Amino acid sequence: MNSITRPDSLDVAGIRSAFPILAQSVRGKPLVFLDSAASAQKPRVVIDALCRAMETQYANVHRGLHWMSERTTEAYEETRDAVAGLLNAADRHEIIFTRNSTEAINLVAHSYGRGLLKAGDAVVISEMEHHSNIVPWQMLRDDHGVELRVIPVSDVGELDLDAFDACLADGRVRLVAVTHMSNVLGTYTPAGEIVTRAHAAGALVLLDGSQAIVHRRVDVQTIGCDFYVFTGHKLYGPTGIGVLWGRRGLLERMPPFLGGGDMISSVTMERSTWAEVPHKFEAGTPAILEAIGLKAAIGFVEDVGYEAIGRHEQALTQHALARLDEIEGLHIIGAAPDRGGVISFVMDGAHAHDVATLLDRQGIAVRAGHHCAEPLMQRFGIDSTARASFGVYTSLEEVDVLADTLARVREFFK
Amino acid sequence: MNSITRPDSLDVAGIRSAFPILAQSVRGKPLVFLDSAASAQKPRVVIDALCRAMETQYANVHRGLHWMSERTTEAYEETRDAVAGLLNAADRHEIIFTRNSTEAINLVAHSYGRGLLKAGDAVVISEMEHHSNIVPWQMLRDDHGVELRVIPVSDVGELDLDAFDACLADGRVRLVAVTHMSNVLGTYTPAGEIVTRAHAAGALVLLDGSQAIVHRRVDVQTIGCDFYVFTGHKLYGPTGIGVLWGRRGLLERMPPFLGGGDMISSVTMERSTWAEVPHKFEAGTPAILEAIGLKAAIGFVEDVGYEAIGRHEQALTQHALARLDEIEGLHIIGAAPDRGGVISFVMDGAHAHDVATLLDRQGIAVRAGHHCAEPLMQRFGIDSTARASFGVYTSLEEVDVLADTLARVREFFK
Amino acid sequence: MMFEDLRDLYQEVILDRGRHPRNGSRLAAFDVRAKGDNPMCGDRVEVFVAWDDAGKVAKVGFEARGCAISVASADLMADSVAGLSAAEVRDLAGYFATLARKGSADDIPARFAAAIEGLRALAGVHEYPSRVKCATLPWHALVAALDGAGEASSERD
Amino acid sequence: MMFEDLRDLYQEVILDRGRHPRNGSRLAAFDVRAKGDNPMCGDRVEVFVAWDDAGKVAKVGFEARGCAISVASADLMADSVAGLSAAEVRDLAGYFATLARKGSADDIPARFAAAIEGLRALAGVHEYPSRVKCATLPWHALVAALDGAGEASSERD
Ligand SMILES: Cc1ncc(COP(=O)(O)O)c(C=O)c1O
Ligand SMILES: Cc1ncc(COP(=O)(O)O)c(C=O)c1O
Repeated sequence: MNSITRPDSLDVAGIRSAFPILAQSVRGKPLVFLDSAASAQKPRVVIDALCRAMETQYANVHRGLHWMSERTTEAYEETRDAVAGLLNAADRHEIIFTRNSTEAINLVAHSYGRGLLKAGDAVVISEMEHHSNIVPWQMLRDDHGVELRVIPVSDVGELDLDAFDACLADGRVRLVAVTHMSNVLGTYTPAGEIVTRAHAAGALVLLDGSQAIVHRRVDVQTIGCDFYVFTGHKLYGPTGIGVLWGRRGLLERMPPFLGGGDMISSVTMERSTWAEVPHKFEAGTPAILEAIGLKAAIGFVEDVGYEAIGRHEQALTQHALARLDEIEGLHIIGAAPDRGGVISFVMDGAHAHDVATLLDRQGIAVRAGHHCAEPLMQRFGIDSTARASFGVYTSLEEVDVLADTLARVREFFK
Repeated sequence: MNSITRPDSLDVAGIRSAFPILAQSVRGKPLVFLDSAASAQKPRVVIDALCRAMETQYANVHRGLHWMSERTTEAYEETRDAVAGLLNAADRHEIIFTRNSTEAINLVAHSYGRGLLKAGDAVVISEMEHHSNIVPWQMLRDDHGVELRVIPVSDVGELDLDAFDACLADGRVRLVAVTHMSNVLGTYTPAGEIVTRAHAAGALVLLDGSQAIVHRRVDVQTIGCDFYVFTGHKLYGPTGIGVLWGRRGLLERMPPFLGGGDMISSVTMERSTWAEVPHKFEAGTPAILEAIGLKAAIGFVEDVGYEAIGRHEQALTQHALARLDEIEGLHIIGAAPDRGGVISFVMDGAHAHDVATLLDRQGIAVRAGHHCAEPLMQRFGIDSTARASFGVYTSLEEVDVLADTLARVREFFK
Repeated sequence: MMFEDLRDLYQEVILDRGRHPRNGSRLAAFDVRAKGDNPMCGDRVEVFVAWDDAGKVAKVGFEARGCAISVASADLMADSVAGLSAAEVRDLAGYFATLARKGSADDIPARFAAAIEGLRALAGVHEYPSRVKCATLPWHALVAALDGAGEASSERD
Repeated sequence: MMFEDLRDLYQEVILDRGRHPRNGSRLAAFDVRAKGDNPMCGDRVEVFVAWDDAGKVAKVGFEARGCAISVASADLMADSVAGLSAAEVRDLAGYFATLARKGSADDIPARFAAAIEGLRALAGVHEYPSRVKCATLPWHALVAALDGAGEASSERD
């Protein structure tokens, strides 16, 4: 069989030992967790940060004049600094905490979309978006009369940039909202190029970084985009916290989205006024503990380093593509040159669910279904795929276990 | 000085030992945490539930065909059952997870308010609401032409029910959204009576149970309300999770609020269809770990028992009212007969912030400010209060420490 | 053999029916029909029912996109309900749901003995909670067709 | 004494100025004014400035609802800026912000020596992060008045 095909710059064993769950077995087999694109496992530092906060330093934030509240507010606000650093944001006030990417996109669709767009304006998305970057814009279209345009995807799984230009041509597009990395194909989109073309046509750009930021350093100032969103739980952080970054001037012009405590400047029954950004967009008690956990997760990622993460991901991906390609009857969906550690495939004679169940029986966790990307499924004429996705803790050996087992799955269904 | 005035039915020492943070000292003094109405501390079982999930059993929910995802989905959905049990909901599908109370109220204001109300309909709130139950309705008023009416508060700090009847008289009120317990005055509102009058006038009732559910058993079927909201972090659970309960038929008629993954039935670029409740209202990856923590918190509360919690709260409150009343120059705001463990006061010659800072120096955490209830401050002609609030772990001795220290604070500023 | 322990789930008849369903087509003439879908995984099925003159099921056909389990389940279902009244189909659907969730179903009336025998091949799904819906989806659609509902969705919970 | 360690924060001058501010009223005639508020705690202040013929501050008055720290700070501020130009007031506001946040401020130009002396009583707030804003709020309002902004808000962070 197999072979480790590339030198690996990462101390994968060391990293694995930082993730307690990886020592579990499933159905009597060692867990091989290849579903990180759905949600990543959590390193010890994140678990500890959450526990320590609850054990030693917790109170509600922003409103307390006592020690516990002051310290907890500091910890919460330090996460804002950490995220600003992670994204190289110009200003910490540009970081808004949400529940997840989905809420971040909805915030923009409501506040920017309903607040600043007019009927007849157009929004552009693409055929490879996650439902979370489709449905909010459909709702905006249906409620608010904004036109929705779609960049098609080529056979190799890239955005069709000529078609994108055509979308932009009439100058009515005000916002382009596209993924920075496909959660199905693994394709990275040419963010800088998209921004250049969109800006030239007078449109802003929102990038859905839910997948991209897990694998690559993101510099919003270099990319030049206007909004960037990501979700904590895929970046080795807790659930319940996501991030919207937006240019400060833009955020300041946008009306608030949710109303309530913490987002106001003053309230009378007749009229309320809003706090400054980012607080204007953070109504109610925020995900305090989750922010503390997210800071630890960012620290973890920065300690490993995006350089090493990227090299490791490329090694895994190239190895996996090569190994899966050897399997007769298995077809990988998408073949973009610039792609990362998310691989979708179908198998002749076996539905993706059946493939997933057989793998699960061997302790291997992959996802099967439409991956919240039905339009992309339709584009490729399929109804589902099986998807293996890699994290910083994924080893080449695990990729081999996957490939070897898939070969047997193929036998089983032949 | 002091004296324990009542027998206490609760093993407070035992309960305190379940909260690791209570062993901390602050500024060299033992922590006396009297800010539980802002956010409660977390018992060991909640901390452990979160850690154990991250260490042994975690993946994204609902979409996985593998063991980790199936088990995590089960755990997440079990919390829905636990919440349905806690509220005595008729149907587990009536439980929707949100980030907090604030988001739950905003969900109703958007989905029910913008979806099912028309310009000219009226919504009733009260003068003792938290900003989270004011601002969303103001935004609805301003965006959607719904009239906003306000039930005034009497001098003792109760809702003026005659004025409430007057609000309802013209039959245009479609929704009454009021608190079940004031976070400033500690007053419990007469929920059953409010429901009877509102329903007779053809209006639905939303109760903001953020404070009430911490101290009293809530049975939504007995109360007869139509929506109930609460927030996990005040009920000894994690941040990042709240609950909206609504009658199933009502939820089914309401359009979705946020769009994205997990809330759809099918997506094409032309048109999407929605999943059934509750999923229709839960877009994106939910607060999975937080739900797991919330289940542990509910288990903790049920183990202690609402009976015992209520008795303990009454003992603390009566004792505190008596002790604070002895302090010359200290004035308690509100004197409703049906009230619980939240006490706001002002002190002659000392601003609430200064009071809070002096208490903090002695390790005593109270809140000072407008408590996100500016209209109520205006009603009482003040700009802020200091507020002591009690949890299941609060002891009579701590109340005495507060009272003794406040007497010295009064001296300091005299 | 690597997947020996999966033979309970993927019995020969399942693999066979999943690959080559006997009833896997739209009926040329039918009286009622309904679609079913499982939004979480994308399984879709459409079920067509023709009544006989006595008001019993004459024939069931279906079109499905889905896994071996869901296709085999639809196919075995179509066999099992021939000759039953609408009320009987509803009852049988209930017994089948129990079988799929629990692995067995008690107190099945004698008149369903033959029908349930043909469905037992699917009992193995009960060990795979997320696959139970694959097996029950066609039944949801069938009952929706009888109810005139036109659509059914396999819930997540 | 129980609160002995708070004497750094609540010096006699603070308690006195907090209770009986010398400048705590609206000016009968003023040239610019601005409001400041701290949304988190409800402190409010309105500052009024009258210029002299040379374009320097003739007098500052204020109306405040707030804690001892914020009222005392507003009152001491009013004293400290008399005779300064708008540019000097801005500079002094910067030094004061550092003093409040850090407990001391270096390299203060000699021309501010007297002014800063009067403000040092507030240096104790630096140990109480949430109270720093109480001390700086009147200064934010003053600078907003000079900028013609009309409103200032004391940020939470
Ligand atoms: C009565 C009341 N309603 C609503 C809220 C808002 O809760 P959250 O901030 O968790 O959304 C609170 C607490 O802050 C409250 O006390
Ligand atoms: C590309 C992409 N966008 C958006 C999302 C939504 O993230 P979340 O569910 O955390 O909101 C995901 C993951 O589910 C994703 O992969």
